[in-house]
Amino acid sequence: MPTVDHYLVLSGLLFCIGAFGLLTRRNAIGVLMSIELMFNSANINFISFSKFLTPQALTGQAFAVFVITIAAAEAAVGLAIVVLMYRNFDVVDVDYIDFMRW
Amino acid sequence: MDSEGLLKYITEEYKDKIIDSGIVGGVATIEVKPGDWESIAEYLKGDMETRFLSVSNYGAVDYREKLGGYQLVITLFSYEFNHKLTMKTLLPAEGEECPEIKTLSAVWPVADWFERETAELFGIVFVGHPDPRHLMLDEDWDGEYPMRRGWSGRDFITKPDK
Amino acid sequence: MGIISKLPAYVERVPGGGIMTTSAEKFLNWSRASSIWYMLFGLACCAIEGLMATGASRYDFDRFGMIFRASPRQADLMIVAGTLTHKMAKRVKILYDQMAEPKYVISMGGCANRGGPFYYDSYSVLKGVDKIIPVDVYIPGCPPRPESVLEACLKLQDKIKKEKLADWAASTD
Amino acid sequence: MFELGGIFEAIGKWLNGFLPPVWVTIISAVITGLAVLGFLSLLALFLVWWERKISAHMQQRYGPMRTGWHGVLQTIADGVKLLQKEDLMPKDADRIVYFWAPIICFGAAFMAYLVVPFGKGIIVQDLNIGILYIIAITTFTVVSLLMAGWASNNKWALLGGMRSAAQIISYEVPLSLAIVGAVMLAQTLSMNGIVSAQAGGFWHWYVFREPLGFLVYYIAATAEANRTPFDIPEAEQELVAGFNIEYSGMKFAMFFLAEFVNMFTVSAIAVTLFFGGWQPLFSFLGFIPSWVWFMGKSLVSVFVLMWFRWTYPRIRVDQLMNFAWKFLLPLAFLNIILVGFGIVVFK
Amino acid sequence: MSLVRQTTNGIYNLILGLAVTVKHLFKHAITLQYPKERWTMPERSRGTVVLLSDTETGKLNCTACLMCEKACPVAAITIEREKNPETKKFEPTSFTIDMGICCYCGLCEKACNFSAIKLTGKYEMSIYDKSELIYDMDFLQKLGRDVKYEKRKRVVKKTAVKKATAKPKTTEARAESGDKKAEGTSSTKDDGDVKEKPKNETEEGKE
Amino acid sequence: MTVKELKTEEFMVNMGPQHPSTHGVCKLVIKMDGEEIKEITPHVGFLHRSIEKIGENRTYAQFVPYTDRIDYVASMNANHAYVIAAEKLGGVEVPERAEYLRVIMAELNRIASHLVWLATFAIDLGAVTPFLYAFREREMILDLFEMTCGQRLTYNYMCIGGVNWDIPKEFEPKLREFLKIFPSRVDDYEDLLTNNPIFLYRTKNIGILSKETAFEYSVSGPSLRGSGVKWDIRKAESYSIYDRFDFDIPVGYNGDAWDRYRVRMREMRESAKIVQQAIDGLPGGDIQTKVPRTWKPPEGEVFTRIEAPRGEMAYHIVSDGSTKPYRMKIRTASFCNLQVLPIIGINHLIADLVAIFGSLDIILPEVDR
Amino acid sequence: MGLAVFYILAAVILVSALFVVTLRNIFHSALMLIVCFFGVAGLYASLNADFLAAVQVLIYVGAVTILIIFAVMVTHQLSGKKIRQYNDQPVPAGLIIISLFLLFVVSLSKTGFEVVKSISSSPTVEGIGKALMTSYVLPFEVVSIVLLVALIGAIVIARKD
Amino acid sequence: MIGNFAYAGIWVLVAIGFVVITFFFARLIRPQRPNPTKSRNYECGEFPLSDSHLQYNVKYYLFALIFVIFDVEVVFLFPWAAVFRALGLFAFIEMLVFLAILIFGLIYAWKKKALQWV
Ligand code: SF4
Ligand code: SF4
Ligand code: SF4
Repeated sequence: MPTVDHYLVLSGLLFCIGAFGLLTRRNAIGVLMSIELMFNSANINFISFSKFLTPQALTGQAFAVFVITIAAAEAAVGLAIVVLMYRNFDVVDVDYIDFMRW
Repeated sequence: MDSEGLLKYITEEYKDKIIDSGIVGGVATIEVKPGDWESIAEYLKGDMETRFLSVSNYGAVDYREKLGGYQLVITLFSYEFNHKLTMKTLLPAEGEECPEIKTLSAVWPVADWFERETAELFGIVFVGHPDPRHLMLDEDWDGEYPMRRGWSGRDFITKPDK
Repeated sequence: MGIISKLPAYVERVPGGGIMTTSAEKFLNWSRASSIWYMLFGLACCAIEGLMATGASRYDFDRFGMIFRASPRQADLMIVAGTLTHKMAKRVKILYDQMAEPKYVISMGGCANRGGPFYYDSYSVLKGVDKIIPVDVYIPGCPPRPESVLEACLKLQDKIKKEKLADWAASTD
Repeated sequence: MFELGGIFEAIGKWLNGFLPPVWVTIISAVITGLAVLGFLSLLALFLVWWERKISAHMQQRYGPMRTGWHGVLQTIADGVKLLQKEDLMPKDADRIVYFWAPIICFGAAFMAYLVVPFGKGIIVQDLNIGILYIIAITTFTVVSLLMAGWASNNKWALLGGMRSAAQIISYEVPLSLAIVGAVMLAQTLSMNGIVSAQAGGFWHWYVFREPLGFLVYYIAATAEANRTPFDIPEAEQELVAGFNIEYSGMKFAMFFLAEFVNMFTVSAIAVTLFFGGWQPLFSFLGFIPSWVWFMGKSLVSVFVLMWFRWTYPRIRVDQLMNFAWKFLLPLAFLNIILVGFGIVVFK
Repeated sequence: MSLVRQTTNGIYNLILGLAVTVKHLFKHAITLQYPKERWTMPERSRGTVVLLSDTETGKLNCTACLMCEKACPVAAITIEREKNPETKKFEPTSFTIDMGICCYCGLCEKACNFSAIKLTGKYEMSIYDKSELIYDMDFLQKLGRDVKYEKRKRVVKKTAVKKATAKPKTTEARAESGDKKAEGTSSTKDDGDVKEKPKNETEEGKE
Repeated sequence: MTVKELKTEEFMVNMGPQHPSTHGVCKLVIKMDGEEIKEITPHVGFLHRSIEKIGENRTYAQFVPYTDRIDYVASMNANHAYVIAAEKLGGVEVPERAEYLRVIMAELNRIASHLVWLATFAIDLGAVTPFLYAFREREMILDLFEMTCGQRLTYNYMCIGGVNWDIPKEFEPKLREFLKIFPSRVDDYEDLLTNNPIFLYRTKNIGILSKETAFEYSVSGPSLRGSGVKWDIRKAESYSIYDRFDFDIPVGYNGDAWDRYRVRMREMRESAKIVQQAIDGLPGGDIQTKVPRTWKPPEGEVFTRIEAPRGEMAYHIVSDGSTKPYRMKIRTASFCNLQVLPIIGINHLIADLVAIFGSLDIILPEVDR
Repeated sequence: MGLAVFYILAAVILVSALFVVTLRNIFHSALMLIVCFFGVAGLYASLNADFLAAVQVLIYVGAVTILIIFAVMVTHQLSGKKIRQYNDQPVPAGLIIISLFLLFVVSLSKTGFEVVKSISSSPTVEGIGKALMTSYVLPFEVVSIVLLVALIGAIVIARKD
Repeated sequence: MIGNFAYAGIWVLVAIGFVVITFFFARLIRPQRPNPTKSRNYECGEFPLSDSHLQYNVKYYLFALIFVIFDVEVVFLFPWAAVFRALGLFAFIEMLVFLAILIFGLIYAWKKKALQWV
């Protein structure tokens, strides 16, 4: 049976991959996808804690639902911004936008 | 107005431009000079007495043997007054020559395709035509004009005279 | 790949293998023959008779398991129904080439066969569809009756049923 | 006597006798999987034939006649023929995506049957999130259609893929909301639980408790299954063939199969949620095996879908969206509120 | 209020549509089950062109007058003729019709004054090989053998043309005559008893 | 912050020559923005069979079969247009009975043609069943034609000076039976389509053709009448014997696809009415005036037109006094009607384009000839 | 058995996640993201969180990735100019990430968790429902506000007027 | 629990296996005759006018956006529906508030013409 550590290491790895994508991607959509990966790694933590530490209370699971909600809202707004960016600057390149300082 | 009345009206109105007029096959017919082709068309369309808003037919006849040129024939028509008028003009041409004439597609948009068709089939150049591509023929048609009399070309077989 | 085209040669060496291959062949041929999907593609007058009227209730292609597919990728049969002009011939060739094997062609009506009434004095009609693509069955007529089209389909089925595994499954790559 | 539920249990028991539990799980999963696959293939064969027959008779034709008795073997012939069809892939296509799209499409359609209660005790896994599981797993269909449309590198396919994705997601919201209504009544998400909650005569069926919910569900389900009047994605007259335009042979067959499987899925869910699943019409009719009831009801529902298809014109894509968001969605909300009131008041 | 009316109207019309289709579901199919059933072809049916022979002598009626050749709009007919030294009359030595370009217009039949050429109700003429589209004299004669007709009087006035009647046999003309093109018609034949169907007395009649 | 319009890539796509809804071999190159159509360029000529050239090399009688192929959906009307022109050219009188038969056939063919249109239009909108119902009725008309002239599609029925065949004796009872059941069949179609909300949504306010545009592009036939112009050559320039019959000219109001649909549906009923009157008043007598085998009309030219199911069909024949026409120009309705498509089709969705194309009732041989 | 399942799922998740951040074609990245999410859903299922597994698929696969794919199609001209997918610092970024991970592992090894032996698996849907309706009422209502704000914000941003 | 979902996992493999095996079987018996035209894209009998991996119109995007929000909402509705009867009126009112806020969102979207296909 995997222990809580297994899950934590997995979630750590996933988080790091997401962070790596966040740092290296220039495409704003790519950045958003990396962020979604990081959200997921957080959720894995919540759920493994919920299973291993508080199996009765389901706190972790309830939290994970909220996190998913926030992630979805974030994706919606984030992608709307990407579309807006594309519309105004004709690119989806985060570096470029940073340069523009709007 | 019936055909005669119409013909009378038009011949009086545009006396100086009309070479010939008459009733052919029940339709009032006038013949004009190629130079007046477009201007008289415009008049006829705008004239409140005639109101030729529509084109019923528009084509060419290869009269090179008989009259030494191509005859353009346009039949105008008015929904309002229910009368029609045929207008003709003779474009002199010899042999393989391509005569030129002003386009009517600005006057009647529907003339667009009629002219494209006539242009590719008879080799009449419509000056100022907005879209002088081939209409009926293949895009890579070799540039000859198949509706001219006596034309022959790629696998064209004339019906044996039996 | 079409490995199956080479299979009979091996299987037939085994006792009883001959029967096996022939019955497999029969089954496969039967399936192809009774599920001919034709391409929704008409050219001229013949299309009204050959595709629309024959597909309608009175004659009903569906009885033969024939339904239309608009995409050549999913069609087995191209019914060249109507006059083929030089301009269109190029496109027909493209469509034929884009059909997936195994594919069949029925040439319907005089125009597709030999140019029909437009054989003489026409500067734009291709005189026979077989000049650009191979044809399996010709139907004379102008236009042929829907029954003639059905008959041609039966003939095509006969032809398919006689096919050899090696012939249709062989690949050229 | 003809109840099949016991058979599966018996097999499970027998396997348990000599194998470690892990292997029992794997083997029984594979067996049930194959059994359902077989059932679905037969079902699809039947449904395709049936649709052709029904449409033919509605149009005063016969439909397939020359392969077997009244053409019963027609779909087999079609299938075998598709097997022999050359498999094409445009050279500009996205190879991997192009390959996986039909697999995912069929897989998503198939996976839903994990929780469909075919009869009393005939259910592969009665997950306690049953209905949610179906909603979740069928979203893969959208993904597969988008993949197919995108990978083909064909404009018609892309249009079809985008359209169907937009359509399915739009109708998913009212669909889920309509299902929520049934869940509120049954107080459980498990499919078996929902069926059991409707026991005891047809007046207990939820279609009579929340007819509005049923209406919303059925309309949305028609759209989810891509049936006319909502068959926009493959609209033959507009998009030639829609997302599957470049597919041929077996890959096309998978889309085709998935379409019919999906049609049965939505019918099965409709029956489960609103028509008492495998419950008989009256309790004294219980001697008829439960799976007969289930299949009978589902097939009636499938027939209605077919009936729609051969009667109505196709709706336009923007009207389709408007209909989902401006008509069905408010209705679905209204349904939830009404059901809630009903429960609170009548308890 | 109009919204309600619109909706009810819409639903009513949707149901109306469903009613129409389901009504037809229980109507009899009007399909002709082709290889098993065939229509009785109308007498004037303009199908394959045949050459008619004299019922007694079995010789072609054609006098090689070339009227049909002249009348044919597509020049599908080619006739070569020779003067028979005995009778001092022309006889066709070769008579070919190119069925690939024939447009089944019937002008040849109209032009012929000797009831020698006729368009019949035969339609099952599909072939595998294009060269067989050119029908020669023998074949045309063979096709015309079972065609019943009435010898046309020299018509002076062209009114109320009395048509030669023909009752085409429904079975495969080609398969029967067992000629060069007979192969490959098995499926049309082996369907057993072939029924002849009168053209619908409007489908209603059958319900 | 100013927000710019989202730039989307407009793309061009070929619709046709092989496309289910172009009814033959028409190619529309459309520029689309998403699903919205920004520009339509029709490409025609895929069926250009050079019939005009052929016309110069055939005798007048030999050309009749070719007229069948100009509008194969309504061959009788196409025959009619040609023989009227030729008769006018040569001053040939037509017997009374032949005129009646011509009208019966032409009107029946108008019904058949509208049925084909209905079938394809319905299928364009995704309704398959009306297609089969419409073809069922069309078959009944074809049966009538077949028993009269032996062909189902290319009739070659009319000839210069009359008609080629008299009607057989079974014709009349069959025709009466058809006329009896036909209105109820039209009711069926109307039940399936006319007020069906989905159908209304798909056709109302779609592809509005204004009167002015219709005039400029010389649109004719039901497409013109759908825009509210009460114009029908059968009434306005009464040819043949149409002045003896009592019928209405249905017109629409908005000129949208639905109006064009309604006009055609009602026209079918009107045509049935004409046929009824014609068969009731069918006189006896000759069916053909004798025209010599080598018929030579006098030198001259003639321009006549008739109301074909799709609109004005006109012949301009120039004769040089020989057995063959010197020049034959054929004006067809679809040739002009198709030209309005780029005007009324833009800014619609691609699904609407299909509906508009269907409602204009274009058939390609008429465009290309 | 449990461990095997875990490792398989972990492999799926990590490999697909790696693909997500490295693939050149953004559409393929989005598809790999789906695989990754599906793997995570499997992980949830193996952690007795069946409701969450379904939600994961429903929201992430069914909604978020579809949205991402749509955004890709809206904004991305895959045919035209190739947008550069990466900036110039993959190496420093990699180093940062590796050190971050090491830090994480070290801190993890220092921490001890009180693992409670999980008893039976109770149905989670009801549990979550109760929790939402009782202890988390406020966050629950706040979520609706968040969603509303997100909706309004997204519409305002994405619409052109 | 894990057993329940193990079925799902194994079924995924079964489904993929089934399809792949069918594909493989088809590969054995089908012919393969490529030609250059065949591997071009189909576009109604012409060669494609342009590449079709093109940037697409925004209209679908807005629907997806709204869909995400409502899908999340559905997720909250399910657990509520499952326990609703037990919790009674209070839960119902809570949910009414929740729904009301979101319906407001819908109305907003409607009024903002985000649901309009322009
Ligand atoms: S063969 Fe006759 S009917 Fe067929 S397309 Fe040619 S002309 Fe038309
Ligand atoms: S039917 Fe017409 S085309 Fe055929 S041979 Fe006779 S005259 Fe010529
Ligand atoms: S068939 Fe008739 S018209 Fe023709 S050559 Fe013989 S006799 Fe003369």
